[in-house]
Amino acid sequence: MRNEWLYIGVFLIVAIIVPLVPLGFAALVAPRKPNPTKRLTYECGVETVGDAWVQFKAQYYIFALVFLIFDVETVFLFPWALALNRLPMFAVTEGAVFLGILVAGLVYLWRKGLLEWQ
Amino acid sequence: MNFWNDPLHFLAEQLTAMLSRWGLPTAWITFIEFFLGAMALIVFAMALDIGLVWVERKVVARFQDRLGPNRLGPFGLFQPVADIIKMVIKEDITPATADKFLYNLAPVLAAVAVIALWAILPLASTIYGADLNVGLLYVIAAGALGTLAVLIAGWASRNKFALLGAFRMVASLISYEIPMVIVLLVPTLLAGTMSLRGIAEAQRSIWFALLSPLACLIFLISAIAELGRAPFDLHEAESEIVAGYHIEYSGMKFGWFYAAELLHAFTFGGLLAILFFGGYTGFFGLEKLPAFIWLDNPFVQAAVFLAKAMVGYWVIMWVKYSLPRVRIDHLLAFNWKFLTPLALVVLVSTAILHRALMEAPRWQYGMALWLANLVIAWITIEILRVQARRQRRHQRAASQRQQTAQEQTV
Amino acid sequence: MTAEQGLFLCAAAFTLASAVMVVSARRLIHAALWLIAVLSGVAILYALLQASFLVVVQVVIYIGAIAVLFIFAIMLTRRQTDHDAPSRWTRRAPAFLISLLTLGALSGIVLAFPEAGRLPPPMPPDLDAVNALGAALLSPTGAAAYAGVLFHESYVLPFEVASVLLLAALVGAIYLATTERRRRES
Amino acid sequence: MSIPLSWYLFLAAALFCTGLYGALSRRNAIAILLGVELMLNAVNVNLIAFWRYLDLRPNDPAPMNGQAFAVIVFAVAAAEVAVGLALILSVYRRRKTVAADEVNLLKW
Repeated sequence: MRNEWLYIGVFLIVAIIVPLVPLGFAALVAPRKPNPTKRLTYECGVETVGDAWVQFKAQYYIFALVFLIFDVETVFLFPWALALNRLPMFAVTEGAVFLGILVAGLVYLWRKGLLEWQ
Repeated sequence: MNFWNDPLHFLAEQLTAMLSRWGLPTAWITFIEFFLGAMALIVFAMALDIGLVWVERKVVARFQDRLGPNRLGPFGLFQPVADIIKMVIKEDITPATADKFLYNLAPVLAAVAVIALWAILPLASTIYGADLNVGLLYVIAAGALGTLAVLIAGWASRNKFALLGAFRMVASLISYEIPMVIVLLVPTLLAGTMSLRGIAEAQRSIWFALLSPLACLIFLISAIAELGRAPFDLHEAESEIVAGYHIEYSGMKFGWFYAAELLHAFTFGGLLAILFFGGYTGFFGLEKLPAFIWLDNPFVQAAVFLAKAMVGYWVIMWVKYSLPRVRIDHLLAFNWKFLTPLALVVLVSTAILHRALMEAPRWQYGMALWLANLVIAWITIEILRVQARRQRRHQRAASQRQQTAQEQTV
Repeated sequence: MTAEQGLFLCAAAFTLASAVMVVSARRLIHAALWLIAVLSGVAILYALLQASFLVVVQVVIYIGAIAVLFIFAIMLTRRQTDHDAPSRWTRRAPAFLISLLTLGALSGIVLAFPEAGRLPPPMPPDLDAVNALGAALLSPTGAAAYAGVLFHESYVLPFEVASVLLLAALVGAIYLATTERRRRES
Repeated sequence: MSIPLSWYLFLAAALFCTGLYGALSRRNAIAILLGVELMLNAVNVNLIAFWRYLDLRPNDPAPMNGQAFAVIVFAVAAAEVAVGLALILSVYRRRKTVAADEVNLLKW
């Protein structure tokens, strides 16, 4: 198991270096003539109004929240799915109860109309 | 052990023998071998990526009734080379207000998130980087890195379009990750392992796509959403937000986003092949016959795998170039109100049947799983039909009311 | 010094340096991104400890979900949180003192801990950790067998309670995060 | 196989104290939560280190106490972040501030 993670570590280092090679090459050969107009924020030729880091819809946050909770629960199910072969039928029920509680959350969101994009 | 049966280990052994003759310590030998192994895989993936540029351009041209690149070399085969040269010698414009370090980090991170998948992709039973026992979760983890790259790109560009595109992309990425994770539990259950190689090996007798066609379909849909390809490419809706989160990127930095997207699509074609279509296996036991033993050769297996991955990639392209873009409310509603509940039902039914029929004869087990999927699909379609009919009736009633109201005012 | 020790020291230095940046970065979004660096450093430590499942879960849940939620929250409260004004030294000095004292106390405990110098036992060769974890989380009576051995521990109740906790968190957080107008509409 | 347990414990202690400093010294409520995350991670490092060094015994092939604890900590951390950030957003919406010392709704 150790060697596999070591390999993945080496792999990730190489994977970081490989994209840097053409980028570095481009930095060497590509022309570089910046001027203030060129470096403006691109908004199709219209001049930028206000800060670009705008405040966005709170709804995105709600979806991130729901995602977090569901993500944790589904990741928990992986050990369950693996151990199922060795465990009694009762374990399936446990998993189903676990999933049922998850579904209760989904039903709550649905009933509250929070899955609706506004 | 010879080269034709186990090329990687054969080469590794030769190398070990050679290096230890030179008197290098074992730790160094391991490191050099890992480095070379990683390098070989990544170079292969990159070469494939360059080829994919040609495939993508040619296929989209045919879908749109055009010829596509046909000037440079036979069938325009050298077009990607010209593309790369163009990308490299283009001026790289960084907006003055951008957050420099993060701005430069994002394209690299996007590329790494995709290349990282190749570390665990088994090309053949003996050709693979690492046989990780948590392979499926590793796939999801790499996806998390991709999400991060999008978010960083959108934020660091300091552009309203970029930020909006990034948020749309992240919203669809994280939403569709839920049905994907749920559906990944199905091959885990059926194979009893999370290692990609183990899952491919478990399908020597029957493909999981036949045992659980619904899971396969849900995986395909959520994979397309994970890739951010049409019809789920809201983040780069040209008519609304120009080019999405990579609007401020030019030259090779944009090139990496583009290359990463193509390789990502192909890699997901490969994952689809491994998880549901047997991966590098695929002769249903024919390879056990003495006359066909050569079918189990790693090079044949790798060819089979790449062919299957290419078919998966082609399906993803087919969807992309045939369907119009969906609206964001439809995108999210489709995920949370349809795909996620369906995936949960498929998972629970698979878990129950799998556990109950584990000791039953294989054909009963297979039939039961397949029929359960069929029944679920039928019930789903019925529910959808009833729902659609009700919706139509509502709409008709509403429009009639409107009409009578108008007539009264007239 | 062996290669493994070198790896550990690199990972530890990276983690701690990033942690210092998390608590000192002025711009909150940078602090959140440094937190991601800390989280990946901790993932490397898990890999060194050979807890594969925890490595991927760390990346999937912490980096993929929790950190993204943080970034979203920071962007939602942007008007205020672009720059966290440095707090007065009357606040920072006691905080520094308290954490230093805590560090001293914890180090003292570690030094007094008789097993502190222990080296890791060899991993059981055929241990399928995720499978065993599943059995530990789900075996109802503590008698489910993994590799034919009785389990002493059973975490069924925490496992199910965790899902109730997450449901409660979901409902509570959604209630807090939505406005009253929105709630009344639905 | 050459790292003593104490290395991990010292690292976790340092990480914990860094988080503690962040949680105590920051004014911004979100930054305080970032500090709390550091502390939770330090706890998890400890749990996994104890699992690796003390839980695994030759005669008992699959003890998973440490990992099971860590997994539950993950769930708790997720719940804590979800509710914590939602609270901050709720306060922000009413008071237009996320500075912890300016929030005094519970004064009376």
